[in-house]
Amino acid sequence: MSFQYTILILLIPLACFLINGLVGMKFKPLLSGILGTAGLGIIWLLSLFTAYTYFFQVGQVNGEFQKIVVINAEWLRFTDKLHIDMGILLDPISVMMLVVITTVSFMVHLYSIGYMHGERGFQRFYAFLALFTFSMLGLVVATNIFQMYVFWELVGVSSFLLIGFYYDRPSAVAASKKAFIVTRFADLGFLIGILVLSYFTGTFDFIALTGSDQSIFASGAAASFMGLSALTWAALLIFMGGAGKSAMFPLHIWLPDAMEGPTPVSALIHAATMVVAGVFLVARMFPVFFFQAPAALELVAYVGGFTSLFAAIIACTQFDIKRVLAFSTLSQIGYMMLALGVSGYGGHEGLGYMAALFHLFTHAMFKALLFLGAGSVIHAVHSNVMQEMGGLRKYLPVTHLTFLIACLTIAGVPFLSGFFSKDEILVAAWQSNKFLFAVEFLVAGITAFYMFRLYFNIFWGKEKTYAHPPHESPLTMTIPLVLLALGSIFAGYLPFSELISSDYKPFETTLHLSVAIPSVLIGLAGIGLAMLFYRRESTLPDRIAASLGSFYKVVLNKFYIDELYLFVTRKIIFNYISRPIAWFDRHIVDGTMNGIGWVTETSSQKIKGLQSGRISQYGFVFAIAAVGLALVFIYFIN
Amino acid sequence: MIEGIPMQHLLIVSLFMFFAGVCGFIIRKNMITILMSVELILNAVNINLLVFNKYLFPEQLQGHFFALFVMGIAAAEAAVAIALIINIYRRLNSINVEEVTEMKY
Amino acid sequence: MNILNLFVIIPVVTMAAILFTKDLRGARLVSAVGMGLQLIAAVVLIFSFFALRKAGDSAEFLFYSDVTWFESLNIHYAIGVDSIAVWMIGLASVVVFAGIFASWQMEYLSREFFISLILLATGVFGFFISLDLFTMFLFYEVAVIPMYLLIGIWGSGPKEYSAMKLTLMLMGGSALLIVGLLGLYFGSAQAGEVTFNLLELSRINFPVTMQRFFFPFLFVGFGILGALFPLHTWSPDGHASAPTAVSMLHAGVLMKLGGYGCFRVAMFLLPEAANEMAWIFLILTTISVVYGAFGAIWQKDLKYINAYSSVSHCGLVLFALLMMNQTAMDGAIIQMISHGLMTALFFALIGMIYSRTHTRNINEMGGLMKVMPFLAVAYMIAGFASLGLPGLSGFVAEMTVFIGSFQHQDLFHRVITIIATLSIVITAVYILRVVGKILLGELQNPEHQKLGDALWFEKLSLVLLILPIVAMGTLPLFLSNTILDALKPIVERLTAMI
Amino acid sequence: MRNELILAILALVILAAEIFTTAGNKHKIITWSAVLFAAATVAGFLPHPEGELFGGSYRTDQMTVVMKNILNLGVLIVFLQSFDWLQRKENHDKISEYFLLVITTLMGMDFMISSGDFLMMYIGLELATIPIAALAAFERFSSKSAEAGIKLILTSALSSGVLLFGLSFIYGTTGSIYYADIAPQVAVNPLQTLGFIFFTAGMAFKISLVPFHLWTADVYEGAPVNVTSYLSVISKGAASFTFLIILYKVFGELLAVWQPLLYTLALATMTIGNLFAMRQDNFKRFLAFSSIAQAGFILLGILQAGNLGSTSVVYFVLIYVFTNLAVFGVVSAVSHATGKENISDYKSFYLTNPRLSLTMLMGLFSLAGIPPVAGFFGKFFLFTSAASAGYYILVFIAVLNATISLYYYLKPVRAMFIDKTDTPIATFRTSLPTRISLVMCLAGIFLVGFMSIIYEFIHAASFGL
Repeated sequence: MSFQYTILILLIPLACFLINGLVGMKFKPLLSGILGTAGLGIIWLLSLFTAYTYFFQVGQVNGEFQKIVVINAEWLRFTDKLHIDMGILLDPISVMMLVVITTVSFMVHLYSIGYMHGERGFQRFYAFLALFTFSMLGLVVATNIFQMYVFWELVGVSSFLLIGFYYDRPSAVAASKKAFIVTRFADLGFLIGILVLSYFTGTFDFIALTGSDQSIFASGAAASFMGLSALTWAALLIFMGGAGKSAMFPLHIWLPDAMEGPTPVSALIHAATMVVAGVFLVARMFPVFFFQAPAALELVAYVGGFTSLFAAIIACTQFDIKRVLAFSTLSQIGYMMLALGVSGYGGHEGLGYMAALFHLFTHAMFKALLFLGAGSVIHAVHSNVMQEMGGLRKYLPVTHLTFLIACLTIAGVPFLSGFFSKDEILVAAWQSNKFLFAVEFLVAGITAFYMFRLYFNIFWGKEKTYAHPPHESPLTMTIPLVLLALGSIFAGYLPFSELISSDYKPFETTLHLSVAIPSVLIGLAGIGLAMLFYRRESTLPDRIAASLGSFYKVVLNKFYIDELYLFVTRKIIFNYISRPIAWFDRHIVDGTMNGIGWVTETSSQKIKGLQSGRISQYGFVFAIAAVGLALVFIYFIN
Repeated sequence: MIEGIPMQHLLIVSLFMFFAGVCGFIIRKNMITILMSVELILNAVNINLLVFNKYLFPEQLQGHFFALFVMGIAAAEAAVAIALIINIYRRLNSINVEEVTEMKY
Repeated sequence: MNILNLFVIIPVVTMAAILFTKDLRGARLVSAVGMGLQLIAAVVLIFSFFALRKAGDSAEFLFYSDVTWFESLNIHYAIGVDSIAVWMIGLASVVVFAGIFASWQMEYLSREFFISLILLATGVFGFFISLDLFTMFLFYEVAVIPMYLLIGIWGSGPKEYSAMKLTLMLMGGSALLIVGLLGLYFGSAQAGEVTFNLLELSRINFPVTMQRFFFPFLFVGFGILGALFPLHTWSPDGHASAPTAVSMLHAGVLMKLGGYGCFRVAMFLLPEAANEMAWIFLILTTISVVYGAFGAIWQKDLKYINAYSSVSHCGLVLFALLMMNQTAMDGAIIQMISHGLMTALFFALIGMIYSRTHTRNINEMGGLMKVMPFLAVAYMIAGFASLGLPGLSGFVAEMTVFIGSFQHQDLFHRVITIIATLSIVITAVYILRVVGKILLGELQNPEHQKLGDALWFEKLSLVLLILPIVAMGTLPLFLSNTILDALKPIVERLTAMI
Repeated sequence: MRNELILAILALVILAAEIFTTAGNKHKIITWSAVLFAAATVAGFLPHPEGELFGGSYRTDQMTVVMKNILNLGVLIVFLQSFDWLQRKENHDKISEYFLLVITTLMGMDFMISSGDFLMMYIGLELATIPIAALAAFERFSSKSAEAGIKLILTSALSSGVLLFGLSFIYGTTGSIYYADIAPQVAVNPLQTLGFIFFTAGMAFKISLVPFHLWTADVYEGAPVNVTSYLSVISKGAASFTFLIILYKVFGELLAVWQPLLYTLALATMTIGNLFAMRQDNFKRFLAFSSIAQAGFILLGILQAGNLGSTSVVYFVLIYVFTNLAVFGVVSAVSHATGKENISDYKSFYLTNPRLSLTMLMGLFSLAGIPPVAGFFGKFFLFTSAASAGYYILVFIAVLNATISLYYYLKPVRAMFIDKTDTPIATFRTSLPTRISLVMCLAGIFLVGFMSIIYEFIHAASFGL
C-alpha cells in the first residue's frame, strides 16, 4: 500500500504553526492550545498507523526492510547531479523516530495546556511547538542530507525561539543565544562536511550514500588531506554537527542553560527529540562511517563514552533539578553515541547500532516522563532548586509514582525498558572495547546514584514548609505522565532487533546475564548509596563533598568549561579580533581615503604662492615657462 | 649700407634686445618702464622680421609689412596701456607695479 | 512600443508630475502612484518575459530594440533584458515602491526629496535595461549623483562629510570605468566598426594584453560600488548618514549595480583577463566577507552594523562571481536579490525604530518587542534572513554560493570557500547580539514604554519586502533555474579558454 | 566675411546712436543693440559660401561659420545678462562704449578664426585683446577693476611679444606668413620648434593654460561680472578655436612636438586649476580657476589631431558657453541685486530663490560633467577623442581631475541647498532679459547633449590633420 498520506504528518503541524502564528493572537488562548493538541493527536495516530503498516505489513520484503521514498520533489537545483530535494523517506529508523517524536510532542502539547495555563503568549508557545514538531519530523524523514540540513537549521531556530520564550528574562535570552550560536557553530562543521562529501560523491541522496554501491566514494577515499582521507574529514565534520545538536563534549555547554525554557519544552526538545538528532544523523550515515571512515566512528565512540562519564559526574553535584536531568540527558546520549561508535555492520555485529536506537526510543519515554514530572513538581512548588523541596510524596501522589518509575527505569532496574536497552549497549561495548565497557559500567552506577539523589531530595528528605501547600497538577498534566510511565515500563518489550538493524535485516538478540547481572547490581548499589545519603536529612553528603574539596568545587562548576568558552568568545573574538578590525577599518582603510583628501587640500594650500598677484612674477613665470619648454623640446624632440 | 654685416650678428642683437625686454619687464617696478621694455621686445621682433626678409627672402616684402603692422599695433597697445596706467595712478597715486597686488592667491 | 521604455518613461513622467504638486501629501501620493505603476510594469515584464521564453524564444536578450543615437560615434540607445536583468528590475521596483512608503512623512522639502529619489530610481532602471555601454554608463552616473543631495540635505549626523565621501569615491570608480569602457570601445575596432554595444562586444575576442590592461579598470570601477575591500569605506558612513529610503535604495539596489556590472561588463567581455586575475580579487573578496562580518560585531550603531554586514554580503556576491562556475554565479545573483530585499528591510526597520526612539545606539534600547511587536518580528525575520535561515531567501543564496564555489576543481578556491563559510557563524553572532539587545530582554528605557507600533504605510512597505523574501526562501527553484539559463552564455565564454 | 561686415556695421550704428541720442534715452541703446545683435546672430545661421579673400589672408568654411555662430550666441547671452548692470546710473554714459568694445573684440576673434596668414591672425588677436583690457577696467571707480585692466594689458603685451618673436622665426625658416605656404615647409628642427613653442605660449596665454594662466584669476575677479563671463567663455573659446585651426592646418608636421607638449600642458592645467579652485570663496575667482581646468580638458580634444578631436572641441565649447553662462548669469543677477559675490553668501539660497539656485545647480553639474545634462556628453567625447589617440593614462588622470572638480563644484551646491544661515540672500525678482538668457542657457544645457543632430552637424563640418 502507498504511504502518500504521510505527507499530512508534515503538513498538519505546519498548518498549526501558520494558523497560530499569523492569526493566533485573535484566538482565545485555550482554543489555539486545543487546536495544536488536536493536530498533534491526529498525526500521532497517523504515525502509529504508519509504523504498524510499515513494520508489520509492507515494510519487510524477503527478510529485509525497504527504504520507501514516498515523495521526492526537486526544491533547488545546483548542478545536474547536485540538487536539494524535499521528500519523505520511510525506513525503520525514520518510522521509529516518527513514533517517538509524535508521541512525546503530543504528550507535551497536552501537558502544556495545563502547565502553560495563563501564561502570556500562550498562542505563540503553541505556534513554536508546532513549528518545532514540523521541523523535527522533516528532519527525520529527509531523503537527502541537504534536506536534513535544512530542517536541522529550522530545528535549531525553533529551539532558539522556545528557549527564549520568556524573552523578557535576560537569562532566558542569553541561554537561547548561546544555544543557537553553539549549535550554529557545530552546523558550520556539518555544512562543510556536506560540501566535502558532495564534492567527492556528487550526490546528497541518502539512498545513494548508504546504498551498497561504494564506487561513488572512490575519489573521496583516494584524496587525502593532512593525513586523513577526505571522507574521514567529511565524516568528522558531519559528526561535529551531530555533536553540536546532541550536546556532546565539548559542545555540550548550551544544553544546561537551555533549561531556561519552559519545562515542557525541555521535555520535548532537550530530552526526547532534538538532542538525539545527532544520534539519528550518525545512524543515518552509519554505512558511510563504518565503511569509509572507521577512524571517525571510533572518535564517536570515545566522545560518547567520555561525555557520558563527564556528565554523570557533574549531575551528582547539581541542585537545580532540571539541570540534573539535563546532565543525565547528556550522559544517556553519550551512551547512544558510544553504542553507535562500537557497533559493527550487519547481523549481530550491528548490535550496537540497534542498541543505540533502542536506547534512544526508551530514553525518549522515560526522560520525557522525568522532565514532565519535574515540571509538575516545579508547577507545584514554584521553584526548581532541590533544597527548597522535600517530602512532596504525599502532596503529589501521581507525580511521585510516575517519577519513581522513571527513575527506576533509567537506573536500569530489571524488567523496565531502560534495563533492556542499556543491557544491549553494555553488551555491544563489551564485545568490541573493554575499556569503554568499564566506563559505561561505572556510569550505570553513577546514573542510578544521582537519579535517586534527585528522587529522594524531592519526594523524601526533610519536610519543608511551603508558602501555599503544593497540590497535584490538573488532569491534562497527569494523563501524559501516566501514559509515558506506561511507555517507559513496556517499551522494553518491543522486539527491537526484529525491526531495526544496521543492515535492515532482522536478527535475534538474547539477554546476556553475564553482563546484565553486574550492571543491575551496580545500579542497585547506586540506589542504595543515594538512599543512605538522602533518604532522610543527613550531613553525610556535605562531609563527603568537603572531603573531596577542590575537586568537588570544580565539578560543581561543571569543570569551568563555560568560563573557558566565555574567555574565548568575549576576550579573543570580541577584543582581539573584532575590535581591532573595527579600528583598522575606521583608521587605516578609511584614514587612507581621508588622507588622500587631506593631501590634496594641503597641496592646494602650499602652492597658492604661485598666484602672488605681482605682475613681475607673472611675467617671470611666463618667460621662464616659454623658454624652458622651448629648450626642453628642442633638446629632446630633435 | 648694411652690406658686410652677417645676418647672425643682427639676430644676436635682436635676441639680446628680446631678453633685455623680458628682463626689464620682470625687474622694473615702474609701469612706464615695463611698457618700454615691452616695446623693446616688439622691436626685437621687428628686427628679426626685417632681417629675415632682407637676407633670406628679398623678393617678397611680407616681413616688412608685418613689421609695419606690429609697430602700429604696438602704438595702440601703448596708448591703452598708458590710459590704464593713468587710471591706476588716480586710484593709488602711484604707478609702482608692486602696489597693484590687491588680488592674489 | 517596447515595454522596457516604460521603465525610463514612467519615472520621468512621475518627476514631472511631482513638480506640479503643492506639498507632501500631493508629492507622496503622485510618487506612490508612479512607482506603483512601475511595480505593475515590472510584474507584467516578468510574466511576459517568461511567457516568451516558454514560447521558445531563446534569444539571449528579449525585448531587444536599438535606436541609433550618435551616428558618427556609433553610439546607440540599445535596450534588452535577460532573466537576470528582469529579476533585478523586479527587485528594484519593489524596493523603490517600499522606499516611497518608508519616507511617507518626509516633511522637509518633500517634493525635492521624492524627485531626487525617483531620479535615482531612473538611473537604476535605465542601467538594468540598457545594452549599450554608453547609455549604461550614463544611467549609472545618473544613479550616483542624486545621492549627494539626498544624503546632504535629508541625511543625519556628519551628512556633508559622508555625502561628499560617497560621491567622490563613486566618481573615482567611474573614472576607472570611463577608461575601461573607452578601451573596450576602441578595442572593438579590430572587428570592424567601433561600438559600445554589449552584444557585438561579446562576440569579439580581445587580445590578452589589452584585456590585462583594462580588466582591472572595469572590475575595480564597478567593484567600488559593490563595496570591494578596501574601497568600501564610503558605505558605512554613507548608509549611516543617509535617510531611510535612500539607505534602502542604495544598499538594496545601487550596490547591486556594482556586482551586475562586474560580471555583465568586466568579466563577460574580458574573460581571459578575468580568469588570470580572479585570484587577486578572490582574496580581496574573501577578506571583505569575513572582515565585514567581524567589523559588524563591534559596532554600536544599528546602521553601521547593517552597513558592515552589507560589506560582507556584497563581498560574497563578488566572491561567488569570481568563482566563474554556473552554480556559484547563480548563487551570486540570488544573493544580490536576496541581500537587496533584506538589507532594504533592515534599513526600513532601522529608520522606523529610529523615528520612534531617536537613537540608533543598541545600548540605549531594549525590550522593544513589548512595545512594537510588529516591527520587532519584522526585524527578527530580516535577521534570520540575513543569517541564512532556511525558508528565507538568505539561505538559498548562501547555500548556492557555497556549493557552487566548493565545486571548483582548484584546492585554493575550495579553501577560501571554507574560510568564507565562517561568515555565517559570525553573522549569527552579531544578528543575535542586536536582536537580544534591542528587541528582547527588559525594557531599557521607560521613555519607550509609550511608543507606538508600525503605522499602516510602514506595515505596507515592510510586508512588501518580507513577502518576496519568504517566497524566494520557500520556492527558489524557478528563480534559480531561470538565472542558470541566463548564465549559460556568460559561463561558456568565461570557461571557453580553460 | 558676412559676419564681420555685419558686426562692423553694427559697431558704426551704435557709434552713430551714441552721437545722436540725447542723454535722456541712452538706455534705449541697450535694448536696441541687443535686438540688433540678436538679428545678427540669426543672420549668422543663414547658409554661407566657403572661400578665400585677400589672396588667402582670409578664409572661411563651414567650421569657421559654426565657430562664429557659437561665439555670437554666447555674446548674445552676455548682452542679455548685462542689462541690469548697464542700467545703473554710473554706467549710464558708457553704455555704447560697452557694446562697441565687445562687438569690436568679437570682430577681432572672427578674424582670428578665419585668418589665412599670421598677420591677419595677429591683428585679430590684438583687436580681441586690447579692448578687453579697457572692458576689464570698465568700472572707473573700483581699484580692483583698474588693477584687472593693467594686469591684463601688460601681461598680454608681453605674451603677444613672445608670440611675435616666435612667429618671426617661423617666418624666417619658411619665408612666408601664409598658412598655405608655411604648412608644407614645416619640419621638426630647432628654430621652428622654438618659434612654435613661443607661438604656443602666446596662444596658451589667451586660452589661459598653466603655466601661462596667472593673469586669469586676477583679471576675472577684478573685471565686472559680465565682462568676466565674456572673457571666460567667448575669448577663451575663440582662442582655442584659433589654436586648433592653426595646429591642424599649419603645424601638422610638428605633431611629434605638440602632442607631448599639449599632453604636459593639459596635465598641468587641469591639476593646477583644480587645486587652486578648491580654495576659492569669491565666485568669480572660483569660476576663473574652474575655467582654467576646463581649458585643460579642451586640450584633450585638440590632442587627437583628427576629425573626432576638432568635433569634440567645438561641441564642448558650445556646451561650455551655455553651461558657464548659466552659472555666470546667476552670479551676475545676484551680484547686481545684492552686490554679494562670495560662495559663502549663497547659504540656503535655495530656500529664498529656488529657480535661480536650480539653474545654478544644473550649470554646476554640467560643468562637472554629470549626466543627464550636456556637460557629461561634452566631457565624455573629449575623453573619447583623447583615448582614440591612445592616451588612456591621460584620460584616467583627467577623469580623476573631474572628480576633484566635482568636489569644489559641489561646494556652492552645499551652500545653496544644505548649509543653514539666518541671513540668506533675500528673495528677489530677476529682470526679463536675464530670465530669457537663463532660459536659453538651460535649454542649451538640456538639449545639446541629447540632440545628437547638433553633434552630427558639427562633425559634418569638422576637419582633421
